[in-house]
Amino acid sequence: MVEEIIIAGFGGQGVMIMGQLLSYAGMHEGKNVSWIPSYGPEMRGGTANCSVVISDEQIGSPIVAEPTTAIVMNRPSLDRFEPAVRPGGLLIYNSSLIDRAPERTDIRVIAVPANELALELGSDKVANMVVLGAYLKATGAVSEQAVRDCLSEVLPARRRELIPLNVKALARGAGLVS
Amino acid sequence: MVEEIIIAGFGGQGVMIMGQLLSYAGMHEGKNVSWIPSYGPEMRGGTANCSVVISDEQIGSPIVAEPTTAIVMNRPSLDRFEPAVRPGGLLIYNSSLIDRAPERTDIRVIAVPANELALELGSDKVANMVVLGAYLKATGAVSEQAVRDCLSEVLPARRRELIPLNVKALARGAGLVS
Amino acid sequence: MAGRKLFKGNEAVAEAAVRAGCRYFFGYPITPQNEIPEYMSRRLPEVGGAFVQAESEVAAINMVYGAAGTGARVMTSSSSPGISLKQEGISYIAGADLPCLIVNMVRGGPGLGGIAPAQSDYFQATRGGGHGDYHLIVYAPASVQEMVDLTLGAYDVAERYRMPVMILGDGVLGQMMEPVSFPDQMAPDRPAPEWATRGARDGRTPRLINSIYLKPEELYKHNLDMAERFEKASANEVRYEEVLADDAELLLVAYGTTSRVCRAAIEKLRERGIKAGLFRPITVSPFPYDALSKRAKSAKAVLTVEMSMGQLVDDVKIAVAGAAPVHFFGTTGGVIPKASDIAEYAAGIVGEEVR
Amino acid sequence: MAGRKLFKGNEAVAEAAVRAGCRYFFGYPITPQNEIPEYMSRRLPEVGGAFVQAESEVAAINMVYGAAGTGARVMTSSSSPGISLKQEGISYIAGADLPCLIVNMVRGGPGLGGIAPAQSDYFQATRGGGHGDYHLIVYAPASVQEMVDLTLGAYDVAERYRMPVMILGDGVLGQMMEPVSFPDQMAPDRPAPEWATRGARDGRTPRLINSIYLKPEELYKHNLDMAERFEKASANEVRYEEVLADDAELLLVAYGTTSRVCRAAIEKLRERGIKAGLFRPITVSPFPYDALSKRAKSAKAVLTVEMSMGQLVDDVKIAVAGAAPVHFFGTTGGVIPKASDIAEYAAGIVGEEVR
Amino acid sequence: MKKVVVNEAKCKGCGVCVNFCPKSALAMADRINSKGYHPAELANEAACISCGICGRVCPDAVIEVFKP
Amino acid sequence: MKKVVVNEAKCKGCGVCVNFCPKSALAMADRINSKGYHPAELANEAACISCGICGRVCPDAVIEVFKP
Amino acid sequence: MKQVYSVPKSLRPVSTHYCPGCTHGIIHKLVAETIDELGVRDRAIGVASVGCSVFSYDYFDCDFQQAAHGRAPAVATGIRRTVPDAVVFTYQGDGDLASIGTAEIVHAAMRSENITVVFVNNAIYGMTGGQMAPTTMVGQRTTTSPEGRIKGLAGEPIRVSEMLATIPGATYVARVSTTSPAHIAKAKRAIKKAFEVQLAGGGFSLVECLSTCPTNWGMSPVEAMEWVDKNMIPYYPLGEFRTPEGGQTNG
Amino acid sequence: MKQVYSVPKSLRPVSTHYCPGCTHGIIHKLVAETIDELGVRDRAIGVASVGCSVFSYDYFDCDFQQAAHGRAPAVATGIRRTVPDAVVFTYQGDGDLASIGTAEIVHAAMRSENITVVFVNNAIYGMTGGQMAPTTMVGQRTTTSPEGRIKGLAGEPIRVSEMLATIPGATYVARVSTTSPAHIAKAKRAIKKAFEVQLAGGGFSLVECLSTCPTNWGMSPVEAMEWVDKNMIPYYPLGEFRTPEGGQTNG
Ligand SMILES: Cc1ncc(C[n+]2csc(CCOP(=O)(O)OP(=O)(O)O)c2C)c(N)n1
Ligand SMILES: Cc1ncc(C[n+]2csc(CCOP(=O)(O)OP(=O)(O)O)c2C)c(N)n1
Ligand code: SF4
Ligand code: SF4
Ligand code: SF4
Ligand code: SF4
Ligand code: SF4
Ligand code: SF4
Ligand SMILES: [Mg+2]
Ligand SMILES: [Mg+2]
Repeated sequence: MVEEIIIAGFGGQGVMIMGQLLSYAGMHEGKNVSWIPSYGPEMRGGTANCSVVISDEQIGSPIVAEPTTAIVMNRPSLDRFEPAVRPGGLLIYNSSLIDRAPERTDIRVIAVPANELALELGSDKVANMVVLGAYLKATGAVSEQAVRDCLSEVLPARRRELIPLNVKALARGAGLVS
Repeated sequence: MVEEIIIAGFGGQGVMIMGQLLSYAGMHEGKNVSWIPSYGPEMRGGTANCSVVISDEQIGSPIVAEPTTAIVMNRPSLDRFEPAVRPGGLLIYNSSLIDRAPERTDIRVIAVPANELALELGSDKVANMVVLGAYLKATGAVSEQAVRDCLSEVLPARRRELIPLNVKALARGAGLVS
Repeated sequence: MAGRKLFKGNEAVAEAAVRAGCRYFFGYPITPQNEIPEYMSRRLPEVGGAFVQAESEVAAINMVYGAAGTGARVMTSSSSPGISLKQEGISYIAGADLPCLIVNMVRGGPGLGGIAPAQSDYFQATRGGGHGDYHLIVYAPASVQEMVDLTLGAYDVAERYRMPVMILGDGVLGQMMEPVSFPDQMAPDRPAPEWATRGARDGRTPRLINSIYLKPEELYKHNLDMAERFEKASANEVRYEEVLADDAELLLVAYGTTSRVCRAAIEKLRERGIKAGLFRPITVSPFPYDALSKRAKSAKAVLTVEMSMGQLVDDVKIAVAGAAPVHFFGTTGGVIPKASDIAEYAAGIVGEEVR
Repeated sequence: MAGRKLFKGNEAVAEAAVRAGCRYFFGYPITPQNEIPEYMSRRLPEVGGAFVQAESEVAAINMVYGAAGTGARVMTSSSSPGISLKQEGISYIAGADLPCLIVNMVRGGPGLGGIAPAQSDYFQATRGGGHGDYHLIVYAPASVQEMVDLTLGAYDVAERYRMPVMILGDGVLGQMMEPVSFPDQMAPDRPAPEWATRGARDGRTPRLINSIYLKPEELYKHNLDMAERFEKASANEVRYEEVLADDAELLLVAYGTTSRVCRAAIEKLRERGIKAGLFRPITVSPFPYDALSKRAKSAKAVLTVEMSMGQLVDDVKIAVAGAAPVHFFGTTGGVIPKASDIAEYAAGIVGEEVR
Repeated sequence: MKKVVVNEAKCKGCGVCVNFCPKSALAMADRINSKGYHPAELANEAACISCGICGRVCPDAVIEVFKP
Repeated sequence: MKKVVVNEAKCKGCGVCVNFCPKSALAMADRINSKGYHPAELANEAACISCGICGRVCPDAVIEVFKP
Repeated sequence: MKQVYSVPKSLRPVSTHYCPGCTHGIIHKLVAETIDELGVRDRAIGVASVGCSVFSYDYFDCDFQQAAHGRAPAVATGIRRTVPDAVVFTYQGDGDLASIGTAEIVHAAMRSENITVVFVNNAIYGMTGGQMAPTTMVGQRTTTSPEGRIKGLAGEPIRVSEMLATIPGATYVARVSTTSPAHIAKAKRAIKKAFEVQLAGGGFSLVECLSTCPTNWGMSPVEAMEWVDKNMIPYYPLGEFRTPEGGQTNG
Repeated sequence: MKQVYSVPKSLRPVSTHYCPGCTHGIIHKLVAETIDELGVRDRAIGVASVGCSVFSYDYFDCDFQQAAHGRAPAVATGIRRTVPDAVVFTYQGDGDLASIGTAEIVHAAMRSENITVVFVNNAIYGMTGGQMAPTTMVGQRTTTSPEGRIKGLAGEPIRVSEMLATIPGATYVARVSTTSPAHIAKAKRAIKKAFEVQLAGGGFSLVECLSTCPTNWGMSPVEAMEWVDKNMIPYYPLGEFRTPEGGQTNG
């Protein structure tokens, strides 16, 4: 199995951490992984994305041009990455912030009202985890347990107390996907 | 005719000006000329030399490796350039300052007691002109008149009053050569 | 080797340098390699070394000169504009026969350019952006683990040939995370080399670190000596990798990040029935001319792929020497070529020349 | 053209620049080119221009950037270590599409090296010692008169292609005196170019001189545009000279000072009955690949001669592309090769390969 | 027209204007602009003395101030 | 031994020692050394007070001074 | 209604890329107001440096050149010498001016180049993500001084204005702050005076503006302003260090 | 007979390439005497710069590195950080230190690198044949200021010691002359004190030595010394500009 994922959104939406979590979890499951960030010029705000490859085999190219999955957290990212998804691939979008529906019909599309759901759980800071939960459930790229185990590795020390909330958010997202 | 000359000595002995005079004179006679200086690291003192080519044809290489004439004003220059002179060529040396006779037998050798002769004329500053006079007479590379005409072009303004003395020195040197 | 850890390329190269004995880092911030100085500012004090943020890249490389001259294992890192500023200093370090480690995480140029990954400093790295006849040993890793492995050996190589070693990465290699393993042990302490200037103690004759030779004959001799050492490095240190090259009719040549995209392109080409293979120089200086020359003889066409307007292609042409047509596919300015575009272009060549 | 005058190469290039319209000089002293700034410090005030001795080569090249950005005809000169320091700035000037004139009177390197003439900055000049995908137009004159002639046209070329022009000389060319003639007239005044930043007067939109393109696609586009302009220069501006090349079985390739020694060597070879000829690139960037490639086809062997450990030889190999064996004869560190040594070496090759 | 006109779309919600308003006439709005920031707004126009301070301190040149 | 020993071969004939000798005990010699310079010499040893100044001012470390 | 504060015309009506509350924006406005008030927009040539203000050319509505890191004073010199009636100013950060560009600023001052330098001292390298600058306070944590700047290793911060004030050619040198309405008003006066010195042909003028970097300092914009007042101003006293009249009002 | 003046041991018994009467030689002797007296020859590491003193490594009998033009303080920093008990000094001309190397000297002072800088100010570029230096006097003719340095174009000369004395890390800064026995004696004390500061771990020390260049000034050695006294000392006052004790004795 090779999963090639692009995760994109505003700076501050936690897209880099989503990718790192996936990578750590993949590595702990004995898979080959790679994670590549891409930033705009802004120090704060602006858009950012990361590419993650999770593979049972050695990874040829860590560069993701045609993702098997694109996770988009805001409108500009949807506009940019929807066309790139590989036919038959997956597109997950944050329907809380994105005001249009995807147009592709040759791919699977999952809408996650991430900010609303996260706020329901207590903080919209975990919107990214809700989306990640949905992704994990939809693809099984890595196990939710592996991701949970990696939370403490990835979150900065000052946010460790939020781990239970993150775990809840993952589950909430997973619950969305049948 | 192609004359390829190397003129070498201590900094301060006026070897650069000898070369420049030859070049100007050659140019004014309608010949092709080139002049290349070579300095040591010292600002004052140290050794220096220049290469001059005077030719009726277009000059191929201005670099002189095997001079037709070497003019050496001090001992280190004799040691360095005596072996380089082309067989059949000419070596002129300042016997006032050089304590050994040249060894080559396949070339023409002219000894010029330049400092003594120059002092006789009034200043050892024109030792170089005595040697140059000898060279002109020996080779006819350019005419003595042409060199005289160029003195004012080459001498720095503050030394223009020395032109008559220089002219005398040229003649004195010429007088040495039969 | 301990277990695998997920490391950013920049931090991995820094940690690898420390394990290889690097104790001194002199550098100046520039994207996309800031994690290297940042990591070193935390790490070196832990191992009894020193981190100095220099006032500029010019100062940094000259601090490297001074520290390398004392026999220390020392490092600097930067990205394209900063590496340009270091050219005089690199020329001095090479001219003074000093070993050291220089990392360039290349970004798009020229000028201020951009901060996205590029390979447009290939000429500068392999041809000497500085003045004079000198060479660096330049490694072009293609993964974080390879960056670690090459860095671990870099000082030994630099000291063996007494010339700087450069790791030529790019924004992707510096920023990406991949699992890596490091050796458990630090490189053992070694005595100061016999040319190091650390004070003329115990009555030994004073030593000199120098690159000036005012007598042309002496500079000539020194340069010949440098060239001889580089010749030796060419004989012993050249490294490359071949992928499906044995039967390749179309030989792709690429290094670093681009070589990984080429792997994907080759897969696509093979799926389409085109016998494509990859020749990947790992040392881009000394360049594996002989190996590529040999390999090119069995290919019908060669395709150089790089993130630049065409620089590696010169070395490929020199190696191939007319044995096969040399094609070029490049992207520049921070654009990473797509495997599908490479495959498409390659298929076009095959249409023309291989079939 | 007025009558011939005996001029030092350095002063001749300076005067030629003034005749070509140069009014601003920014530089820093370094041997063997000091006569250029010294001449300019006297000459430019006479013609209403300005001479600034900068605090360093780095500052000088950035002053050139600023002045060139206002559309002025501007110049700097230096020698090897100083040119290394200018690499970042040159990359910026190229990246900002600015015309200017840069003179490098090459001395022996690397490092502080020596002050004698050398050709060991060929790679730096032709491959871009700075970072990123850019090119300079580089002239390699072989006489003082040619230095004058090329300089007289340099600004027109630089402005046509909007890229810096470099005169690649050496210590011999800078220091030697030869008779030269200059045009009587100064280049006519020209209006400021339409991209120059001189203040957004009369309501025009503000302009920007810039080399940053943070979006990779935009930098890519800009670099393609630069490459296209260099392509055009390659089509229109390539210059070379051939001497006795028509029937040459042994083709010498050399530029600048070395090419003149090669003339003497060829004479010696012809005297010995060996059909030797010379191919002399005048533009070393763009390099006359096509012309040399064509010429090499009728030769049995090619011999590159240069005052370096082998740099021009790369371009010769690329051009010859296996059509004939490419040999190399080099001296470095300030040693000028002897015509007799070249002839001897060449005769050896002929023994092996031509006969 | 209000005494203080905030170009909401450009506001980065930094709060500097609110901090320096001598009359506490400004506040951050609950709504979010297209950039994702809560813009400043003139919450208490009556209190505003049109001193212009908010305009002068705003780093993003977002505020214009008028005097009736 | 003289009070002032000049290493003639190294002397560059600059005249600095002569200038600063408080007793005018030094002078430039007529002879020329192998470098082509007229070296300094202790022309008037009796006048010399062994003050050491000439040694200290000589840029070429050519002079050593002794006191009887 | 009468407009009592309006946005300066020499500033383009675009959004900047600066972080929320970053005082680079305030300084931009002051420079633009000065250009407006002196009526020199059509002969102003700005020189942008490398740092967070690299894109300042997009914000000012006048001719611009973008200079290599630290070299803005050299670029400005090139412009100055070729366009005699231009109004030339550089806009430089503290990494740019006080670190890599030290030689260029010192020598522009020495030559008394008739240019105006707007020097933004935020005690950090903003654009590259918060590394230590020469102006970083002792004890201040940055990404390359993780334990805080250590005096024994990295020295004490450099006071650029005081240093440049020793140079005869530095005609006008002042340090201002941007952290309160009163400071901003003074800053405006200093910047305007600096441009006026240039317009009068007086030579080199420089205004050092203490500025915030909320993002890399890890503070809210208002906290960051308070931090300047509390920590920076005591070490970096405000005032005029040299004036054309010879006066000095710092302390 | 008792020897009252002997040539310092840390100086090799070779002929230098300096021009007759050039005071570089005097300064070499003072540095060598200091090394002798402090007994640190075997842990001294000198850094030669680019200028007439480039070959100083041939004259001092201790370990040396030759640094790129202007970068001696950076090279010294590299040495300093790697050999803790070394005695590290640079020997730099005014072109080297005050022009191209401005950033390096300022920042070595800022970091208070524990090194000693011997700064030879002869108001000219000696080695390259007499071009204008930043320290060249207004009106002084050089090969690049053929009409004399013009204040309006090239500014007034830079006073390095005064400038560096504003930097907290510059522990000891003094200016001395080499143009009379009395000046030389004071110069010796300053150089020794500078080394002593380093030996005590006190940080950055620098001694600016006014020096002659008879060759490029076109004067006899003695005339050149008089020219320093008459023209340079009034502009470049002698004295201590910073001492570890905080004192200052210039004026
Ligand atoms: C030669 C070179 N070195 C380094 C950099 C990277 N760089 C970009 S901005 C910057 C620092 C900017 O800091 P500062 O000048 O203080 O401006 P701020 O962002 O804080 O406003 C650096 C080091 C570069 N672009 N070029
Ligand atoms: C990068 C570089 N630029 C320029 C030079 C040429 N250069 C050699 S010495 C020198 C000036 C030396 O002057 P100074 O430092 O005052 O020393 P002095 O000779 O007067 O003692 C210069 C510019 C060089 N070697 N390297
Ligand atoms: S104008 Fe003055 S009072 Fe009114 S909102 Fe702004 S700051 Fe407050
Ligand atoms: S100061 Fe400006 S940007 Fe900040 S909140 Fe107020 S209006 Fe918005
Ligand atoms: S020791 Fe004193 S008195 Fe004697 S010669 Fe020397 S300077 Fe003159
Ligand atoms: S000072 Fe020294 S070099 Fe000069 S004349 Fe006297 S002894 Fe000779
Ligand atoms: S990083 Fe700092 S200096 Fe840069 S824009 Fe953000 S707050 Fe301002
Ligand atoms: S050129 Fe000047 S500084 Fe250099 S050695 Fe000669 S006199 Fe001394
Ligand atoms: Mg800053
Ligand atoms: Mg000097």
